[in-house]
Amino acid sequence: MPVLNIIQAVNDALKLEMRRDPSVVVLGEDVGRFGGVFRATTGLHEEFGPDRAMDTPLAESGIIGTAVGMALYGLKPVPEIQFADFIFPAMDQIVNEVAKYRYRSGGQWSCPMVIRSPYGGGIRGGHYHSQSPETHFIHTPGLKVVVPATPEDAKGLLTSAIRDPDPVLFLEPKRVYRAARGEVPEGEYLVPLGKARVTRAGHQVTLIAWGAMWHEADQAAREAEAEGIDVEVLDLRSLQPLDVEAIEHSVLKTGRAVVVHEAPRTCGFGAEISALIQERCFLHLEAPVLRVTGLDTPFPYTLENEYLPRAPRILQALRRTVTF
Amino acid sequence: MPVLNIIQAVNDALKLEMRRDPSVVVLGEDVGRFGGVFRATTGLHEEFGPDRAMDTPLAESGIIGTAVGMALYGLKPVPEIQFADFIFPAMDQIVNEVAKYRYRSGGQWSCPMVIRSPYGGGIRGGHYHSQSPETHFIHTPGLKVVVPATPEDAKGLLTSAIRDPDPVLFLEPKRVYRAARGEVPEGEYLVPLGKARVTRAGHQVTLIAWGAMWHEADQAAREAEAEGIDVEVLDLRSLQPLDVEAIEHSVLKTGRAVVVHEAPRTCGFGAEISALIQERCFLHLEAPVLRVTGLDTPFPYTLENEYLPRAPRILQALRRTVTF
Amino acid sequence: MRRTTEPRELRRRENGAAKEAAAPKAEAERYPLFRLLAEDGAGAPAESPLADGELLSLYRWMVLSRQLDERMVAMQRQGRIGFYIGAIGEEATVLGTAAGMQPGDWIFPCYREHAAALYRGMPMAALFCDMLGNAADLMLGHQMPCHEAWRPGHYASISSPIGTQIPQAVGAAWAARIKGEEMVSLVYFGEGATSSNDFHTGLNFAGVHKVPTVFVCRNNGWAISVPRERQTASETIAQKAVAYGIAGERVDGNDLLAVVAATRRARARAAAGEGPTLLECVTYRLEGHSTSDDPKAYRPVELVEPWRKKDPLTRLRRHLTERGLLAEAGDQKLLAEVKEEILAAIKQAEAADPKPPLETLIQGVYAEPMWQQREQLEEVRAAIALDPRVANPRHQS
Amino acid sequence: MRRTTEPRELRRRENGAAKEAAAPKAEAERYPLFRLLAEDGAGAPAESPLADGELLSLYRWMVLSRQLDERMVAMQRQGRIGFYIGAIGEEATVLGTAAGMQPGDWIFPCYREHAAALYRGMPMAALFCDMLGNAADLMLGHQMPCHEAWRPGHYASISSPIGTQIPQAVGAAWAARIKGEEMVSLVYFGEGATSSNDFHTGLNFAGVHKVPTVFVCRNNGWAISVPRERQTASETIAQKAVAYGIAGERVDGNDLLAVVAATRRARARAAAGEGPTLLECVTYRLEGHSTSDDPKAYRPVELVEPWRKKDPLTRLRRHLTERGLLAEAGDQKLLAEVKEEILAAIKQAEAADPKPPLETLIQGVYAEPMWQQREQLEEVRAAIALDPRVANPRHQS
Ligand SMILES: Cc1ncc(C[n+]2csc(CCOP(=O)(O)OP(=O)(O)O)c2C)c(N)n1
Ligand SMILES: Cc1ncc(C[n+]2csc(CCOP(=O)(O)OP(=O)(O)O)c2C)c(N)n1
Ligand SMILES: [Mg+2]
Ligand SMILES: [Mg+2]
Repeated sequence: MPVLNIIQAVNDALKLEMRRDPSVVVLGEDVGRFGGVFRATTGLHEEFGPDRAMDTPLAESGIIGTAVGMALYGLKPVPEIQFADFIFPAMDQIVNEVAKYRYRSGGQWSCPMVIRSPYGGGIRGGHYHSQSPETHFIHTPGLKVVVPATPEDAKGLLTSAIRDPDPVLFLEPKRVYRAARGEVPEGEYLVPLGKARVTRAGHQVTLIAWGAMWHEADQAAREAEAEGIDVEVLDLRSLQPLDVEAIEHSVLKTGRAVVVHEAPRTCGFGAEISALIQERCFLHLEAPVLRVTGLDTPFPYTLENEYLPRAPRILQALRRTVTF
Repeated sequence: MPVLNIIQAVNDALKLEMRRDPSVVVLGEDVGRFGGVFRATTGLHEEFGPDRAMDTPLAESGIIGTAVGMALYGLKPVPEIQFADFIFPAMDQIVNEVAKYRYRSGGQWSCPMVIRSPYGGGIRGGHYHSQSPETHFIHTPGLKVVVPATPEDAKGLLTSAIRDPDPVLFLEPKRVYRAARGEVPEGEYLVPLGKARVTRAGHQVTLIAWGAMWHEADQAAREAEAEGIDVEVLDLRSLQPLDVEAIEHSVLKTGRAVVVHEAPRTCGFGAEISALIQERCFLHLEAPVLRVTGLDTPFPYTLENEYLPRAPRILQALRRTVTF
Repeated sequence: MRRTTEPRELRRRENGAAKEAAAPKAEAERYPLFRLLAEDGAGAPAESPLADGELLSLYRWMVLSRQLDERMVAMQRQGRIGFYIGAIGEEATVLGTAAGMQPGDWIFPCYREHAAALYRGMPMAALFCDMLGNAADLMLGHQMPCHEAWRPGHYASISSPIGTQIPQAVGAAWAARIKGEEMVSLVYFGEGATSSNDFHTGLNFAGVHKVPTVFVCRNNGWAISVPRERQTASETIAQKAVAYGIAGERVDGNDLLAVVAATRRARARAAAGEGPTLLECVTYRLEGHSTSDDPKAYRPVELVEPWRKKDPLTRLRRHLTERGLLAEAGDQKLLAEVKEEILAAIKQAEAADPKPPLETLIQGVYAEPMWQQREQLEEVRAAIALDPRVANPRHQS
Repeated sequence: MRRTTEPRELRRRENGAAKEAAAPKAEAERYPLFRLLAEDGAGAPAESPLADGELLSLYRWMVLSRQLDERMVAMQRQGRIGFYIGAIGEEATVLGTAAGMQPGDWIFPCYREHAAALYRGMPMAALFCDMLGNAADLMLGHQMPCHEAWRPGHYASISSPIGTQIPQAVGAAWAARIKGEEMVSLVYFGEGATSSNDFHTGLNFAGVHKVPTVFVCRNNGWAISVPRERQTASETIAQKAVAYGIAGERVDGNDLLAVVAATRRARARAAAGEGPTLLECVTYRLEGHSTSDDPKAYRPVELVEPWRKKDPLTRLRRHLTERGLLAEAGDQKLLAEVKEEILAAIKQAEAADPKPPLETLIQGVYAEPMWQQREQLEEVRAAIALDPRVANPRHQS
């Protein structure tokens, strides 16, 4: 199997799906002739032409707004938002239109699309090139939210997202865009949405993460093992639909949980997971569910390592949890 | 003391603050000559003229965008968003500009303003006139989020919000805009931000709500009392800053908690409260923190009563909690 | 602080809003008002784009639209429906544009174009079920009244947020071109919506990619309480086309003939690959914004009176009479028929169960409900079983 | 599906982007390019808005801007700063507009106008501290390089999202008018930003309320990889003013004299209560978008060459020389001085501690930190105490 990074895996999935299904189109700022500022859409313009790999004017609301119309008309648009920080001009189209179109028309219409966007910090981007806005979209019924951590999942999940009948926000962990490399199956490859991945089995504490922070969680778990702490690591992969069974299953076993995310803590997805765990595993919990997260501040520039919930902080939380 | 409804109390606070401080201005769609579609700004245009009670073109992004500039220049703008459902076109200005202006300039600048907006359901408004979007803004560091439940608090909290050095989203419970009537102190009246109100003392279970749902919580608590369940009711009033001490204090006493909100459950503010309670009161909890909330769907039109977490459903949750 | 620094010109412009023929300025000259039929409907039109039968049929649609609006407002007052927003005074704009398109073209409505939904084949009873949000509502009781969708007639779903449909209409027509299909989309919006983000991006995207869309601005003079003069300083709406390098045209929106002719022109340009057109239809909102609104609070009746004289229905009726297509008796008969049709449809709609089944709470959120929706539906069902007040509007003891 | 249905004209327009003098169309004629100095700087200008001293001083600012950009790019390549975005080729636009305003006027920058910050009195070392995000950074290390703010010079805070500053500039000038103060705001943005929501609302609000703002579009031909032709179908940017009923003007952005004169005109109109102006400065982005960008991947060098010949610095230098204000020796001396000034400031900036103190993590989020920020800061502090890797870029064992 070829070894790819996440950008290459995304590109591979797009190319294969565009070959397979003529209704799949990509659009966005710089995605056409140039192939995207991260080069995720490289080669699509050449292979599929300007009608299927479209440069748009600089307006996220227009990108998503026109994508809605395309989806209604039977295309499967895969719009790119250049950085997740720049998704907010399109918020109205996403929250009030994309998410509600099927519901409000009583199922007469739907507008499935995959909104791709690099998210997250750790690349010296400051607060306008580092945000993790997943909460906004998980809190918007009608949307699905998917975040791969590895090249293999990037390909498999993106393929599934493109074939999904619902609109999906596909957040790509740009911190490990190139750094995360791995074997990726050639040709058609699907990973179902809504299934978490147990990346390490353990009995003492459940460590829940996704995207770029899964790599930190994984490292923390390895360091914890060296200290004799036996950690089960879950990579959620899809935040909505959420594999709550996998979480329950693991926590019922371990009785302890730590959840990690980059976004600010307050009302981050960690809160929801914490709430769900205590609702569903209350009598089995031996320690409070801990959250290792970004701070309730914008994402800083210089002190971004202090801000990010990286392995050393996760390790400390694991220690605190098992000794509670 | 005069008896006012919430609209009148809001109007009273605006009028007094505009008299007191010439830098306070209101702006928005229909807020000037007409006095607002809910009439909350009635009389301001007459008394203060078109320079301080301004009709704007139909663009929420422009309303907030220009308000930023006004605030930078030393005015204290109080923009109105006609319905909270229509705040999303302004999302970029709010999340990326208003919330981050002080932080990003290292405190050289700030742009305090009070964004007023009626929110919530129960008025046969369907999903475009019923949303409760507080999560989006609580999750945005740099913003404060305030929600009064009573006319008295509407006046006192709005006055404090206008004098606050930080930007505040002031969500007004339109379901009880006119129905909630009560005595309101005349003249200058402030209620500090960040202090919850214990509206009923009790020992068995803590019931947490705000805004329109506080009225439902209050009724549920009264019905519960009739059944011999002793409920302590908290009206949070301000979601950010959050009076976590009041919550802790109550739950350490009761060992049980139920939280109520209209917004969809997943990633609603109830999740954050639930997470905070189990982080801070873990060893004192005798039952899982329950959430009685809107569904993870858009807000429906016909079945809105089934959707809203009203007193009968809250009562059932109280029963479940005390018998856990 | 100075008492009033609001620009004098703004106040002047506004006060002058009633006066019709302000001295035309440069842009207004570049975008003259296209009109075929005299303002009072008298005399022969400059040109007549419609055959007699089409003309009579469209007149009937306009009468139906007016009757529909009046009946619905009455029903709202009676508490039989929750809300209504209609097109009284704007019938020629709505039906003329709808009639100027081809049947395969897609329509993206704003919220006043219910007559266009019917014109596109939506059964009237289905429309009323939407007004009622009942068990037979195609929208499953999910939306407020007046937010209908009718897919078989290529009539897209209405949403309340202003302007959102504009780029969507562009996307659909763009998609059709990509697929090699000759479809032109038409999108409705008010002059207030020209201030929205989505107006800007919709027209700009369409301009760059020469997308075949007809942008119909129903310039009815008001956005709730805000008059056009406070909405934009541009003298006309049509001239906004200049910003996007596209065609703009200003048409008398109360002149059915002119509206049909201008729409056909715009459609032909679009289909020929010559790009989109911004069509400003100058008309007037004769009534309140909706049943929630009483315009007396902000709009002097003197402003409205001149426009009542320009009622598009009266104007067309006179033309039809002069053209020998309609006699008093025939008109009465047509009116009676239309009323009958509406009453029958209301009766049919009101026969359905007023509440959609509980499952509709979670239908259409996703293609398939997720565990959250399923669990929450069961929670509500169980709660109702325990206490029927859960489902009742009034639950207070 | 058809292979390529993209409008032929779009491709044609784009391919023709290199050709300079396309047949002027209607709008371009209405918005002719205002120019005072010949393209090669030769001969006497049509008019000369600047006294000799001002002219020389602005020339020095332009040289400084160029030197600054070149030095910063070099430092980024050396890994001494993380990112840079400059104005090479656009110096006449940036400094001409800045110089055309009054000292009390407020400037709302985009992200290429660092020279305007310095012109407004920001100490150069302070600018470099922002580039470094160090302990002496006025922005407390919160922002990426090139996102400076300088309140004493009425130079607002830069943010990355495109267009947001536009309505903000309008709000500030509107506030000044309300307060009865004569302040005109100036706002910078690229031609790409004209597609943004905020461009539309900013200009529309300003038009309706006749707000004294000068909108400066640096039309540098590119928005990262997207050429102007794909950004909007309007022939000029200036004509977009028509949509808002405001003044529009097109000026040669590489002609310092013309830019100063046009800015003064626009400012005077604004101050006289005649409303805002959209000033299109036609210039060119000679280099990559930023240090993160390599334009070779999307921009043929042939497109750039003609513009190199129109370098605003060379052009002005020739004018100064012909005017007898500058000799070769003087120019060399000036260059050396400027370089020295920059190096000294860099040295000063680099002397500060590279990391701001930990407390800056929570400073400026609110006027006073709330309990969440305070608790979380302590968490991080405690975590670092336990394991210093928490604060280190590389923590992998
Ligand atoms: C984004 C948004 N903001 C505000 C509103 C409230 N609102 C509903 S209709 C309306 C006025 C619309 O005026 P116009 O576009 O001229 O259409 P008309 O009603 O005159 O047909 C407003 C402000 C809304 N629906 N959506
Ligand atoms: C809302 C938003 N979308 C996308 C971006 C990414 N981006 C940064 S600069 C840029 C191009 C801007 O072009 P233009 O406005 O012409 O300014 P220039 O860089 O040419 O000065 C883009 C797309 C952004 N910063 N903000
Ligand atoms: Mg209107
Ligand atoms: Mg540019």
